[in-house]
Amino acid sequence: MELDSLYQEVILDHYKSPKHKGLSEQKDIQVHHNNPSCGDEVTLNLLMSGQIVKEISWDGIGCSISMASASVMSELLIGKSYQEAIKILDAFVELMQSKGQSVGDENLLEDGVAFAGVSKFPARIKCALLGWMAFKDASAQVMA
Amino acid sequence: MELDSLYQEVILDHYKSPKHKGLSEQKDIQVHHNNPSCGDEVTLNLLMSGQIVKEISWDGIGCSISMASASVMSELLIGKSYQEAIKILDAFVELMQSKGQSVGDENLLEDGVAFAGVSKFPARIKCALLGWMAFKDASAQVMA
Amino acid sequence: MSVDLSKYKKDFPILHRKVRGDNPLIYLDNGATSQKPESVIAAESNFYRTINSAVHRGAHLLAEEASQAYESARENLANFIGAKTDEVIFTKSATESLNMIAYSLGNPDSKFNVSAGDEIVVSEMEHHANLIPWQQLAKRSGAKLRWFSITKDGRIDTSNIDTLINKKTKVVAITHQSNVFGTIVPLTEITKAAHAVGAVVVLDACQSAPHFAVDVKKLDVDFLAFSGHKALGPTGVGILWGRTELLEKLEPALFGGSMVDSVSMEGATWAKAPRKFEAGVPNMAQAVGLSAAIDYLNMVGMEKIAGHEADLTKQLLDGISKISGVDVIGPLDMKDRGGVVSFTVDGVHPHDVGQVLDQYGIAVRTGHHCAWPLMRKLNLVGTTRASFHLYNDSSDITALLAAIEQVKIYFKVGK
Amino acid sequence: MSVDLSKYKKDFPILHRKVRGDNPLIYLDNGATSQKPESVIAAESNFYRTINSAVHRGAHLLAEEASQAYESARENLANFIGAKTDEVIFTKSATESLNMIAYSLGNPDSKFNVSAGDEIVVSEMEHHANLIPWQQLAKRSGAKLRWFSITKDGRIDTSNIDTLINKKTKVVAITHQSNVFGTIVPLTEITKAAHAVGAVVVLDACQSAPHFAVDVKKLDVDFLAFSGHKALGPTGVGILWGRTELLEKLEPALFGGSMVDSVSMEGATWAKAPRKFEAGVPNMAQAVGLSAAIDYLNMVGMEKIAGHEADLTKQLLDGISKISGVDVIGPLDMKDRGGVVSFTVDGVHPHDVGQVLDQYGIAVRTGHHCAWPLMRKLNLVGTTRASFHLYNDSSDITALLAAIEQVKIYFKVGK
Ligand SMILES: Cc1ncc(COP(=O)(O)O)c(C=O)c1O
Ligand SMILES: Cc1ncc(COP(=O)(O)O)c(C=O)c1O
Repeated sequence: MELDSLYQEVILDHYKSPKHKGLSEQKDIQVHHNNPSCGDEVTLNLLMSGQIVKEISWDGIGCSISMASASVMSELLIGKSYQEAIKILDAFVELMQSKGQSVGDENLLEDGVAFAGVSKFPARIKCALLGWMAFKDASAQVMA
Repeated sequence: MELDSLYQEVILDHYKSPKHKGLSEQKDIQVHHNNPSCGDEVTLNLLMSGQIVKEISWDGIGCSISMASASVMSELLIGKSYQEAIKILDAFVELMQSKGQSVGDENLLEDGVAFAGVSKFPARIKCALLGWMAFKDASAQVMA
Repeated sequence: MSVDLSKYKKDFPILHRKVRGDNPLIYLDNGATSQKPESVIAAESNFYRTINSAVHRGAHLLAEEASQAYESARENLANFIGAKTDEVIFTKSATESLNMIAYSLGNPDSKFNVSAGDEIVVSEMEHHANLIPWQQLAKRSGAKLRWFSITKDGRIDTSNIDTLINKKTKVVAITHQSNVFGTIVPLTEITKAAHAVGAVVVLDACQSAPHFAVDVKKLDVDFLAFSGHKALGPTGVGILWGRTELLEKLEPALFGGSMVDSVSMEGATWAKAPRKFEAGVPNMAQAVGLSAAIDYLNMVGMEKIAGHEADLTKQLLDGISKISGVDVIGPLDMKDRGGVVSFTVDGVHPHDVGQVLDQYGIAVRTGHHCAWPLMRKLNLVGTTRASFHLYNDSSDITALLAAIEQVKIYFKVGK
Repeated sequence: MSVDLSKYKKDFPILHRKVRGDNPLIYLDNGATSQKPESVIAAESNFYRTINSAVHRGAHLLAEEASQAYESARENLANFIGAKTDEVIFTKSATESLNMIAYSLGNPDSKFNVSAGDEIVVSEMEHHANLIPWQQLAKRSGAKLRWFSITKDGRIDTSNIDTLINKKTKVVAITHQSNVFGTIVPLTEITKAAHAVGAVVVLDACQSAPHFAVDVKKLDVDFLAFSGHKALGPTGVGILWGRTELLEKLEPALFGGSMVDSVSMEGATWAKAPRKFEAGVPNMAQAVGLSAAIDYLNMVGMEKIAGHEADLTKQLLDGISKISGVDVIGPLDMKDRGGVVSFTVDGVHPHDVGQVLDQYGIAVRTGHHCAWPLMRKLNLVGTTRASFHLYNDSSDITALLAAIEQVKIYFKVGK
């Protein structure tokens, strides 16, 4: 069923047990992003240590896709350099825009490739990007 | 040609040589009516003597139908009692709404029956009624 | 007492579509927009094919015919809501209708103008379209916005109506039927209170006029708005109705051609209603299409449509009550309730519920339904909403209930 | 250098109609509204037949497809005028576009807001739609309305531009091409003067965008408006274009669903453009129809259309110059001039001229053309106006000229 390509087991797992959810005290910056058409919200705390993403913590309400994606994003980007993080982020965005034509680079995206199927559902792409865009915004502000 | 039923000779005559055109000094009231969709305008002076329409004079700019109709109206109504004038006016309005189905009561409307053809041209009915509506407004105000 | 409208379904071409594989389309998103019968599509096309031209402007046959068609549409709409012809204004949507009336009521040159010290009353369950224009009017004018609270089962709490609607109240703007709960508001109580203090009542009839008979005189409201696209009509056309006496006293909100009495470089005066409120070349083909939609609704019969939707609503409410972990948001009984059912599935986000239903060919709406303050109040992230029109049938409800069970299985609810 | 577009006429169903007896329709009222090719009519119908649903709202396949079609239409329109996609806002008409921008520029919360002491500049030859909204903004805000005069041959008199556009000027709102004279304004001079003092330029492109290539970047304007129905598109849809940087700084004018970032009972914040400016369920089928119209225009080629209309205009100007008692109102030469020709017949009111032409199947516009102040200035009660589009041809002009001769005979002009 087409649905299974959207709701990969990995996604449902992250949804049920999200990583780095719950806002940590330590942060350089806090950003709040939402998706007004469906009401999903993410608040993200980012702590950088020089060029390194030291800590990401987040909280939010939203669908399985948006919550799982925020979970995968934080797991993936913590510990990476700013440059690496943005490279991964760009790869994820590209995957989302692939209209089902790409499977994603597993070396780069790890669990993130589970979201490949989302790209076939235009209405859900925004969900998958919510947490990522929050990170992009937060890190750009800290690095500015 | 259908056009000839609209532009009766009588109408073109009144258009070329309108009656009671030019505002007289004597008046109980002056009203100004216009037709914003085509820009036609009529100013009408009315003088009543008790129940009798003593004098109608008017000025205006507009198409052959609106000018000829004001001319015919003034000629018809001067000298009539208010009641008779309204009866004639009602008959004229009815003729205009007849969609080409009525020829009009010549005893009552005299030259006014020449406008019977106008009722087949919805866009022109307002033209034919412009002067009449000015009279209706003016006389109602004087008689009130 | 069940109503059979099955013979009409064939008139709606889109309902023959297959989606997501080989599933027949089950369209239950009528609260957002309705589908169009062939006669409506043809009315719009035929306008373009035969008489298209600018109404009220040309001295030629097409303009005569287009004007005639457009003005007949107005008359038809007026009859549909029990109004006078010249009280019906064609807008682009209910949203525009509501914004227009808010601008007009706030214009200092309107005889009836809202200003500092005045109060505007809405409810907590308004659609954004009947909330934000009033927030903005309050902001512009210095008036105060106040609102009816909502009870737990999704009804308007009128317990404080005597203080809420008071001598300062100038406008009460209220929905006729909630687009989230399907509840119909106690309008008589509200109009009485409003008129007693000299306030006008603006009714958002988006969810009522397309589904049951609405008569502006019987309802005793002062302004009314609805969208054509929810009433089987084309997109891009809505209705604003107002009482003659009030329309006369209001300044227009949109300015341009065909709405003037005279114009100079310094200023302009206005034509009479409805012209005054219809600046520019209007949405003629859409008005004519909406008129065809009204013909269609009249042909089926508004009573029958309402009865049919009640049957479907009851079937769905009964069905959901038998599924554990699935809750109806809004009243469970059928009293003062239209064909809109919101529900939640334990632990599954509405967006995910909708996605699974979509996989079975079932189109519903998920989210906050443009009633965000209401969702906050209810502490919900959103709901899944099924809403009906005349072409839905009992088998659609059966399919929906079965698919809800699949949602539970898919997301392992209760496991 | 004559351009032959005759093969396209067959695409316009209405042009096969006979009127007033057995006369083929000769449609020369394109300044009021244009006719629609079959592809546009079909695009609108097909939207309803296959993908109709509320864009940006549903979690189902139809909503996905409708959103995709609607956003592709936006992209197509953006390319048509050389704009960025998110700068294009769908409105109901140019009239709405111009009113919206006037409201937005006058909102005190807009970063760029017009207020007392400021000046707004228009011209004496504006259509009411680009005059009255600015009169009203001046009235609301306390700003002063000023205007360019018109020369005798129907051109803008820019001799006093240095004092007219000055440090107080906040907005210059000007037509691109006069709907009465067909004259094209000296835009570069005006935009330079406006930008030098920090004013924004609002261009009314109603009579230009449908007839020749318009590129917002090359024109260097800040806002632009036109109507779909004059560009072979459906009724009920218009375009408002604005520069990204300016749209960001402006408050919206219409409030409701789908244009918010967040909403509480107390207030709301806005989404980004274009969403911010598109409250409510949009005129989706019309936007898609307009996109098909743009495809059609592109297929024929805007250069060819402009060339063809120039040929027809020249033929008509030459023809009229040979008829005594008939005068062109506006320039007699072809410099900076589009396919609109106004004329008068000595001693015959335009309404009567139009009526006779109609009898021969020729549809023209008569009257003040929603440019009443201009008519007063010219001391005219109105004009008769012939205006072209790609489907007109040389034989239409020949027929018009012959019918003008008949007008003279019928009303005994010069006898
Ligand atoms: C120059 C000009 N501006 C504005 C308008 C208004 O366009 P619409 O009536 O389609 O809103 C028109 C046409 O009527 C026009 O010719
Ligand atoms: C109750 C209610 N009011 C207003 C609206 C706004 O209607 P539209 O978006 O057609 O303008 C809607 C529908 O979206 C609605 O359901």
